[in-house]
Amino acid sequence: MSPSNSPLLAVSGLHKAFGANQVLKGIDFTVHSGEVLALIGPSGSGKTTALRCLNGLEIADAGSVGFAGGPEVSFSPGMKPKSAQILRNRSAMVFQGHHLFPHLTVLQNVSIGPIEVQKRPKDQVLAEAKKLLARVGLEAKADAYPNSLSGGQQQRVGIVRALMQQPDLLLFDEPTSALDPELVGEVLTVIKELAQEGWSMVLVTHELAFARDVADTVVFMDGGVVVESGPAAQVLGAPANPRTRSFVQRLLHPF
Amino acid sequence: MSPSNSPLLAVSGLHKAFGANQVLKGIDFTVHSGEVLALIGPSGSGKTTALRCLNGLEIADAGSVGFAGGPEVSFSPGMKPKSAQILRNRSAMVFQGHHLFPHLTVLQNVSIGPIEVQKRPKDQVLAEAKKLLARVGLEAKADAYPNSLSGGQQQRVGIVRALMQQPDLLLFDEPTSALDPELVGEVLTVIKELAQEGWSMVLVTHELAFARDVADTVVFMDGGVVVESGPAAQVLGAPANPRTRSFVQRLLHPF
Amino acid sequence: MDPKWQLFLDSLGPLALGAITATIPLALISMALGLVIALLMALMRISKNRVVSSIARIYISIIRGTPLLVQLFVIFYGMPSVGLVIDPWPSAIIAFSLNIGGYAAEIIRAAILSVPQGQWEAGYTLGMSRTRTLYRLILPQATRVAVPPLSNSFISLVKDTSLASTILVTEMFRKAQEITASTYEFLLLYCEAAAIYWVICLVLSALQNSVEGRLEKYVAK
Amino acid sequence: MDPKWQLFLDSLGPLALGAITATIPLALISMALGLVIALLMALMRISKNRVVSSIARIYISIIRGTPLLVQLFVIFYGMPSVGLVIDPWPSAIIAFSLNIGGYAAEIIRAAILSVPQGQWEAGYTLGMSRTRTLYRLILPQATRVAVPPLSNSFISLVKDTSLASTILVTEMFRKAQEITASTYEFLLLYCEAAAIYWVICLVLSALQNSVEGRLEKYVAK
Amino acid sequence: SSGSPASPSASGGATAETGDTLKKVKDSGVLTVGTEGTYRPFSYHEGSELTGYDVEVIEAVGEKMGVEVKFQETQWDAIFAGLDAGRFDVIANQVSINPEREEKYLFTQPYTVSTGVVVTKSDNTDITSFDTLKGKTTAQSLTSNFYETAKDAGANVEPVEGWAQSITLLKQGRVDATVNDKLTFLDAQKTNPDDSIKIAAESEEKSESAVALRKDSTELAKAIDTALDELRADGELAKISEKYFGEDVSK
Ligand SMILES: Nc1ncnc2c1ncn2[C@@H]1O[C@H](COP(=O)(O)OP(=O)(O)OP(=O)(O)O)[C@@H](O)[C@H]1O
Ligand SMILES: Nc1ncnc2c1ncn2[C@@H]1O[C@H](COP(=O)(O)OP(=O)(O)OP(=O)(O)O)[C@@H](O)[C@H]1O
Ligand SMILES: [Mg+2]
Ligand SMILES: [Mg+2]
Repeated sequence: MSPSNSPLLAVSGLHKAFGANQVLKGIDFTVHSGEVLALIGPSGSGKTTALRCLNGLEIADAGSVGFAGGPEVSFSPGMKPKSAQILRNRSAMVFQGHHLFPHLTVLQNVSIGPIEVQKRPKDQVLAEAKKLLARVGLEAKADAYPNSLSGGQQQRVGIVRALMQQPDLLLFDEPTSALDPELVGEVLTVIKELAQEGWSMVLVTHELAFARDVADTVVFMDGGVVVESGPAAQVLGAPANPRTRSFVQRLLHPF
Repeated sequence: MSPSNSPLLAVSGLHKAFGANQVLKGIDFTVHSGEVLALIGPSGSGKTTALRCLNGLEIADAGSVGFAGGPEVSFSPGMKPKSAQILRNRSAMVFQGHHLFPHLTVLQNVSIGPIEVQKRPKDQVLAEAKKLLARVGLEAKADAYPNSLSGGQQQRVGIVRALMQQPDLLLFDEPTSALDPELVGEVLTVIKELAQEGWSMVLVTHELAFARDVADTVVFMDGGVVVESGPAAQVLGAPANPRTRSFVQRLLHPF
Repeated sequence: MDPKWQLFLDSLGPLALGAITATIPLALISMALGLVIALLMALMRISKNRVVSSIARIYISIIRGTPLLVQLFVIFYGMPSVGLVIDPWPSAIIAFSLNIGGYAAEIIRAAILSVPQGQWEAGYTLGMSRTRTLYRLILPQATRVAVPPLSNSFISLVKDTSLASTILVTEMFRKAQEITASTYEFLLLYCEAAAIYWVICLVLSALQNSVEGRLEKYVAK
Repeated sequence: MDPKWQLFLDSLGPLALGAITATIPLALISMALGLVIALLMALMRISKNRVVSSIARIYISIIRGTPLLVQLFVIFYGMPSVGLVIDPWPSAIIAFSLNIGGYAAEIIRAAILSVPQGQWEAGYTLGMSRTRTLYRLILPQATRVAVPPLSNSFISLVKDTSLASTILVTEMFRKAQEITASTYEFLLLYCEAAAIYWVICLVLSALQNSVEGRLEKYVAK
Repeated sequence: SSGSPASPSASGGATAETGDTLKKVKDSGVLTVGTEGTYRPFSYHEGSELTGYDVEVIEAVGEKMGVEVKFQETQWDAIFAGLDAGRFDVIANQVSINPEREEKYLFTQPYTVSTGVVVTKSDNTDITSFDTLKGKTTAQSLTSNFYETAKDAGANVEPVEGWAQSITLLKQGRVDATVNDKLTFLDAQKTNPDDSIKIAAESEEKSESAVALRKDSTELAKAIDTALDELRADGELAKISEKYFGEDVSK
């Protein structure tokens, strides 16, 4: 996958504090169309917070998030959450805990956004939903409720829900960390296929082996700054920074 | 570690059903003194249930659990839970979700059993507790409450609580599966050290790499029966049974 | 036949009639209106606007902190002094609705807060507004959490309707008092009324269980 | 000075005295005894013995399904017919305690059930008995969960003590009625009593918040 | 201790209604009457029908005045408040005339004259007069006239809701006596003959009950007085009284 020259997403100078806790201290990176970027780093380093800023779920204190062809959002303190909402037209989020709606069927879960918010024609949306559910092996579960699914199935529905938004960029926040080890594979496989199909994505993950396999670029964050970034093979295989090195070591060889 | 000839623990013919769900269909294995036995298998195969029977937390429908030098407990339907309690004098359990007592300090958590149940002298118990806490790197946390600890620290306290019981056998039920990936290492390291010191243990785990490293024996369960068991290197490296092979493959190479 | 037993049987009809024509409709109507008020107050209470949320907080505090009897009296006997003469039934319904509004507001608020924050965010990330998220995603899930405490409130309300007798509404308890007045058997009559309340409550509890069962799927697991 | 205002001021003393000498002690004593009954009933209710748990279930159902007024009357006016003549104060305390016992039993039961099953098992695996686990491990954690609903029950109880006036206990509300009887200013007096109830409730709510804060560490996270 | 009421004049008048009540009654053709509906034999229910001596008297008054009588039932606690608030035009519920009430309300001529009686258990021998109530415990309805009577006699008064509770307490031995209207006692004995209680003493002075109105309803009061006069004259009042008490208690 070869990133083009003008980036799909440009993130620059993101700052964010929760009270006295300065979580992001100036985060910059870009994602080109078709690129898979893995965001890694210790717990509490601000990965989730950064990802949420890309989707307008979190309002940064400073910095900007810009998509090719617009919108570009420049954050400022006291900014209205509304102003960041336009970012949601370009990217879609897959949460760690899937956050499916328990009172809606699988089909309703994945089609409620396109039908009620994007106001796309219902027939068309449902047809597309069924196609995508089949694509992740869940055609038989369209009318089931989320609670009756396994964790891996739930997460795959979460991915379909994001795809149904027809985003330019997929955002994943540790999509497999809440899963039984055996169920991790089925979700990673779907993500890998999406990457191979050319989807652009930002993937927060602790599965370093997976990142090495599917990511083009790896960004290592620690203490609210980007410590190191570069091609996956280099950052994970031969980290330049000692903090990166120790982190990668700890995850790949825990004992 | 070379297992002696007369086993420390002999489990034979364990059966257990929950309603119509026959979870254990005749489980047999032995643990020799100083042996580390890893119990692996798909979710729902009955690993936790089997482990709980060893500790008398679950009353099996049939079969027996016997410790060298007694007690031996033969399960029968309608048996009083009390009759299995004596098993708790021989083994100690470390839970997946640690289950520390949130209203007690770390020191109280690890000493409440020896002081209130085993009626050992308080001074002696507290001194031992402090020694063991220091041993897992938590001497500074003796007076902290569990909620203020990280997941890895909580699980290490859980291990100390089990050690304080002075058991002959340690039981671990997926001790790291609820932890942040980065915190897994600190707990596995403690377990590995205990194994090296010669503790006998039964370890339910999904961390196959770890099992290969520390376990003497691996028992693979599926659908309530032991499908394959043997030396760790053989079961994990060259599984004989196709079900074992597919399971091991799925966990070691998820995508 | 024992005359007490005879009186018991004779009274059953009038009491049941009072329950059917007054106690139950009064409770049902007040509960329905009260839930509307409660929802409004719960939303005001979780609003980020300090003034709005303070108004709701004070309202809830007063309703919960003062006796229902006084609330009834203020509306029925007190309002005329500001020129508002309200008939007994409307007075009772207003008072009970306002009362349920205060109690249920806290229940609904807690239920809304019990829905995981992630559900809000999942709605937002689909492009939904706060309002749409609330109505399409949060409230349906909050309902399941709110049903048990709300039906407790409803059960209390059924019994509290007896206070309406003090403002001229002839409901079941008032019927019991009337019969007492001519027979002097107040203990028998009150116990008989209590038994009918109990039956109503048992029926309501059974209903609650079935509603809860049906809402079971609404809970995130 | 406006005579109503004068009456308000003149009544403040007697009402406050009524609150301090009757309303508050009545509520406190009944709450304490009620909690003991409630704990017992909650434990019976979760017992595996069918008979024991049924007894508790019926008790709770009757208490919650019938009006408190009737419960008071049965104890005060009804017990003498089986040879038990109980004085007003003890009658009131018995009735209120039994009443709180029923309501709080459900709260305590829910709180016990809300403590994760793993806490019981952690106790068992240390060799503790069911009883020791309950007292040393489960109840301390359940307390934190039970405090908010229990203090709601207590607040209701404070207001409900006004019913004691019907069985000859002279508490605050009775005082208000006595003053009303000679001045006919019942709306003013009732509102004044309501205001005092409100103040008591505000104080109790503040206490609740501080207790909750202190119990915060008891919650598993 | 018939202490003077704390606010003699403040709210005696109508809060909501001013002007001539009579005109309003005549214009609407309806006289609204407040009554308890739970005070036998004066105002109570027979089946679902409101009936009783006071009820029939005021209905007869309405007939003489050519207006329809509509009843509003309310408990005694709130009955004067209902009158103040204009919820009804008059009270017909054995309101006995006393100086305190006269300061705040207007009364018509009395239509019941009765006496207070001390009721005790039949085997009681130490209560023989109102004076012997001193130091004894009596059960009284807080809002009735006899509350003050018993207090003035030096009794410890336990306030209760009504006759039924008073008698229950008396029979349970929790109080020594109850002071009440003789007519109530007679009616209770008629309904529920009970020889375990008796009249131990009867008061010298008569208590008189009348229709109570707001202070500003002078015209209406006159009209009712006129109607009562007519009812006396044609024997109607006596007839109603005979029906309930077997004698004429209207004078
Ligand atoms: N809404 C919030 N309010 C206050 N603090 C917050 C909030 N969200 C995150 N934080 C804090 O910000 C810091 C970074 O959190 P974040 O979730 O972004 O880290 P992370 O890198 O995603 O960690 P993990 O690997 O554990 O998911 C943490 O210290 C966290 O406590
Ligand atoms: N207390 C119980 N009541 C009813 N069914 C139970 C109970 N405990 C376990 N089961 C059922 O028994 C089966 C085996 O459960 P168990 O927890 O032993 O599996 P496991 O191998 O430990 O799985 P995992 O890897 O997910 O922990 C499952 O189907 C489970 O639903
Ligand atoms: Mg995160
Ligand atoms: Mg398990």
